[in-house]
Amino acid sequence: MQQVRVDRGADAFISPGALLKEVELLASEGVRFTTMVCLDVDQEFEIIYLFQRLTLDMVRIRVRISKDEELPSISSILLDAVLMENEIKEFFGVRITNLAIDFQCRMLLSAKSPQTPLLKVRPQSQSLGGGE
Amino acid sequence: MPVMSTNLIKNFFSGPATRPYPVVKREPFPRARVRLVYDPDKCTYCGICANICPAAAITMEEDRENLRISRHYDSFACISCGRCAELCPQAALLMAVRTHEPSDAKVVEHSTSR
Amino acid sequence: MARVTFPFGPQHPVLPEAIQLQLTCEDERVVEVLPVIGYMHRGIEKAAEANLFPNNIFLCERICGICSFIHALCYCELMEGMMDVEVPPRAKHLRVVWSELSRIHSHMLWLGLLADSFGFESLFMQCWRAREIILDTLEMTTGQRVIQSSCVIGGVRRDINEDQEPDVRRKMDAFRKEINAIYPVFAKDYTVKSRTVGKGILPKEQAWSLGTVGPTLRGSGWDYDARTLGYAVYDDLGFEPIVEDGCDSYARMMVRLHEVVQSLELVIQALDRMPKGDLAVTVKTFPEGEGLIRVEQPRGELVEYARGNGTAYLERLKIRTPTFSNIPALLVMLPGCELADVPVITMSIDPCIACTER
Amino acid sequence: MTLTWSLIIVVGALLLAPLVGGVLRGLDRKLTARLQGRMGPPLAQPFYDFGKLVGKSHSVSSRASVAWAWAYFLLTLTAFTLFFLGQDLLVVFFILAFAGGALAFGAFSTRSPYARLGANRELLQMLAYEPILLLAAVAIYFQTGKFTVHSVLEAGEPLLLYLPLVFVAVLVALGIKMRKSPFDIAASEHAHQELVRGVYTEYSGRHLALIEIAHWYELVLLLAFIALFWAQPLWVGVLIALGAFFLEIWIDNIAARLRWSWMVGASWGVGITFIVANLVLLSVLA
Repeated sequence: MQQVRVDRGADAFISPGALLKEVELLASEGVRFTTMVCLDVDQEFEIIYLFQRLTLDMVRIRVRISKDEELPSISSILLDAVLMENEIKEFFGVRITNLAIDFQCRMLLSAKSPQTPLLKVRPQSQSLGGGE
Repeated sequence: MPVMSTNLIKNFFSGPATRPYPVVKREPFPRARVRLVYDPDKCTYCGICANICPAAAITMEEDRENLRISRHYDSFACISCGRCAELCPQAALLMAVRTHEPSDAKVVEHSTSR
Repeated sequence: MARVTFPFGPQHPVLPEAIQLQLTCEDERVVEVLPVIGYMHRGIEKAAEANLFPNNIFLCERICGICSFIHALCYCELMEGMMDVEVPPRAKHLRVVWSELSRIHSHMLWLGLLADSFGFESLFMQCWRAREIILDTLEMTTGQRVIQSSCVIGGVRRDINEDQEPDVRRKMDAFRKEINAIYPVFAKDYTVKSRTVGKGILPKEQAWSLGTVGPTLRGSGWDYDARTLGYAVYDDLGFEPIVEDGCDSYARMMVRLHEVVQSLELVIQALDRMPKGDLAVTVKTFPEGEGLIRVEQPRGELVEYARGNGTAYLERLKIRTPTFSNIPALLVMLPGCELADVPVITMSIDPCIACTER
Repeated sequence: MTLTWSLIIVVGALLLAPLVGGVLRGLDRKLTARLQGRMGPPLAQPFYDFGKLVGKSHSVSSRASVAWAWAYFLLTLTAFTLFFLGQDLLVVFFILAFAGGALAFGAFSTRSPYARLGANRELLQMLAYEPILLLAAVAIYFQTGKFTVHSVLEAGEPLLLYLPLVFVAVLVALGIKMRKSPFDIAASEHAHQELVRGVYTEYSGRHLALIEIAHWYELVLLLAFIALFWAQPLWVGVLIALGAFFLEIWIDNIAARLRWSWMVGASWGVGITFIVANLVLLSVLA
C-alpha cells in the first residue's frame, strides 16, 4: 500500500562506519537499491538510503555525517548505487570514497557549471518562479 | 512476413493523414489553451497572477511615488498553463483558443494602473 | 580489424535524446560500453527549492515531455499525502484517465521509435499516427497535447464533461482499431522477431539486482508495477501487472504492447465508473515533514521524496526517475552484442535522458 | 545497328538517365509516403535536393575520398555507357563492382568509424550481390550464346520465359543495390540507422550530389538490365522493370532491416541457388 508520509522515528540511524556491514546484510536478504536522498542540514549531511525488498516494500537507512567526513561507497555491494552516489558527490560535495566508477564530479555537471549546486549556502531570499 | 501488407493497402487507399500545413490548418479544440488574452480595463492589479505564475511570465512592479503598479507580461516566458486565468478574480485574463502567427521579435506587454 | 571506439551519440538519429554510448567494437561486435550522460542537466531539483510549492507542479511536468502528466500526478499525490488532503473521487478517476492516456502515448511513441531503430519505417509511421488519436484526446480534454498541466494539489483543473465523454469513447474505439492493426506486426512479423528475439538478454536475477524498473523489470519476469500500490484509484480498478518471461528485447516490447491495450481498458473503466462531484478541494496548509512516494511511469517506477518545513517552499525535492535505474542494465546487455543490435537494445529500456538528468 | 545510331542512343541515355533516375526516386518517395499514410514530398524533390547539395559550401574530410567519389561516378558512367553501347555484360558488371569498391575505398580513406564500418558493410554487400549479377550474366550466356547486350536484344524470345529463377535472384540484387529494407545495412535510405549514413557519412555538398547522381545512373542501369529479361518487345521489359522497382518499395515497407549475416545468407542461399537451379533445369529440359 502506498504510504506517503515518512515517519522519521521508525528509521534506523546508522554510523558511517557500520553502513557497509548493514548494506551487506540487506543485500544478502535480496534487497535491492532504489535511491539515495541527500539532505543538507546545517553542519551535517543526512543521507537516506532507500532499498526495496523482494516483497516490494521499502527499507530506509539514514546516515548522518559532518560535512568534511568521508562516506564509504556501497557501490561495491550494489553496483547500481554508483550513479546516485556520483550525483550526490557532485551536487553536494559529499566525500564518497571507493566509488566503483568515479566520474570525478563530471557526470552531470561540466567544468563551467556551478559546483555543488544543491548546498544551501545561498541566502534565504527567494525569488518567485524562475522555472529554468 | 507480409503482416504489414494489410496496413499498407489500407493506408494507400484511405489517403494521407498529414496536411499540407501552411495551406491547410487544423482547428484547435475548443478547450485548447493557446494564448493568454489580457483586458487591462478589468484588471485591478491585485497581483495574484504574478504570484502564481510558475514561469514568472507575469510580473508586477510597484511605483510607490506615483502610487501606480505596472504589469509586465512576457509571452515568450509564458508556458500557457492557464493558472492565472483560472485564479483571476476579475476575469481580466482569459486563455483563448486564438492562435497567433510565429513572431521573430520578443514582445513584452506592459500596462500600468491609473 | 582493430578495436574501434564508436562515439554513439550524443547526436545520433537513432537516439531520441542526448546520451553518448562509447562503444568499443571489434569488427561488428561490441566489447565495451561506457554511457556518458550530462548533456541536458537543468537543475530542476534546485529550481524546485526556489519555487512556491504549488508552482512546482508545472516545473515537474517539464522534467520530461512524454510522461509529463504522471510527473505532475506524482508531485501532487506526494504533496497531498504530506498535507493529508483528501482528493475528490472524480478527480482521482480523471487522474487515472489522463495518466493512462499519457502512458499509451508514451508507449506508442516508444513502439514507433523501436520500429525505426530496426529500420521499419512504415511501422514507425503507423505507430505515430495511432498516437495522434491519443494526443488529440488529450488536447480535447486537458487543453494541451503534451504538457497537460491539469493536475493541481487537491484535485484536477479540467473536467471531462458529458459533451466530451462520447467523443473520448469514440476516439478510444478508433484507437483500438489502430492498435489491433499494429499488434500482429510487432508480435508476429518475421523481420521484427528476428531483430528482437534473444537480443539484449537481461536475466531475471540481474534485472532485480541491477535495480531496473518498469517494463524492463517486468520483461524479465518480475511482477512489480507501482500501480499495484494503489495511488489514485488503481486499487479499485482491479489492476494486474503485465509480465513476460522472455528477458529479451522482444519480451520488453510485448510488455509495452500489452500495456497499451491494458491502459486502453483502464481508461474506459475509469470513464465508466467516474462519479459525479467536485474536481478539487482548496488547500490551505503547507507541507511539513517528509514524504516519499512511488508512482508508475510509462518507463517504470518513479520515486519522489520531499521534505517540507511548514513554509511555502520545500527544503528538498528528490526525484528518482525510472531511466536513472535502467541505465545500469545497458552495461550488462550491450557488451557482446552486434553493433546492428545496439539501437534495438538501447531502445528496449526506453531511455528518457531528460528524466535521468532532470 | 550503325555506329551513329548507337552513339545517338548512348548520348540520349546518358542525358536522360539522371532525369529518369530522379523521377524514379521521386516516385519512390511519393509512393512510400502514400503507403505510410503521408502526403510525401513533391515528385521533383530529388532534383531540389540535388540542387541544394550542389549549392552547399565546400567541405571535405579527406582529399582521397573526393577522388574516390569521382571514381565512383566515372566508373558508374563507364558501365552505363558500355551497357547502352550493347557491350559485354560481364565487363559492365565488373566495372560496376569497381565503382562499388571506389565508394567503399572513399569511406575507408576517412578516419570516421561510421564511414569505415559502413565501408566494411558495403564490401559485404558487394560480396552478396556481385555473384548474383555475374552468374546472371553467365545464365544469359547459356541462353543466348553471347555475353553482350546486343545478343539479348537480337534474341528471338524473351529471356524471362527461360530464366524465371534468375530473374528472382536479380530482384534480390536490385534490393541490395537500391539500399532498401531488409538489405539497407551499409547506408540506409533514411538515416535512422546505427551507422547513420554509413559510407556516405563523410560526404557533403557537391560530392554527395555527385554520388547521388551516380546512384541514379546505377538505378537506371539495373532497371535496364531487368528490362532485358523481356526485350521483345522492349516496352514489356520496361514495364517489368518498373514492376520490379515498385516491388522493392513494397518490400521495403513490409520489412525491418536485417543483419549482414542474414543478407549474405539470403543472397547466396536464394540468389545463387536459384540461378544454379535455373541453369540445371534448362540443361535438363534442353
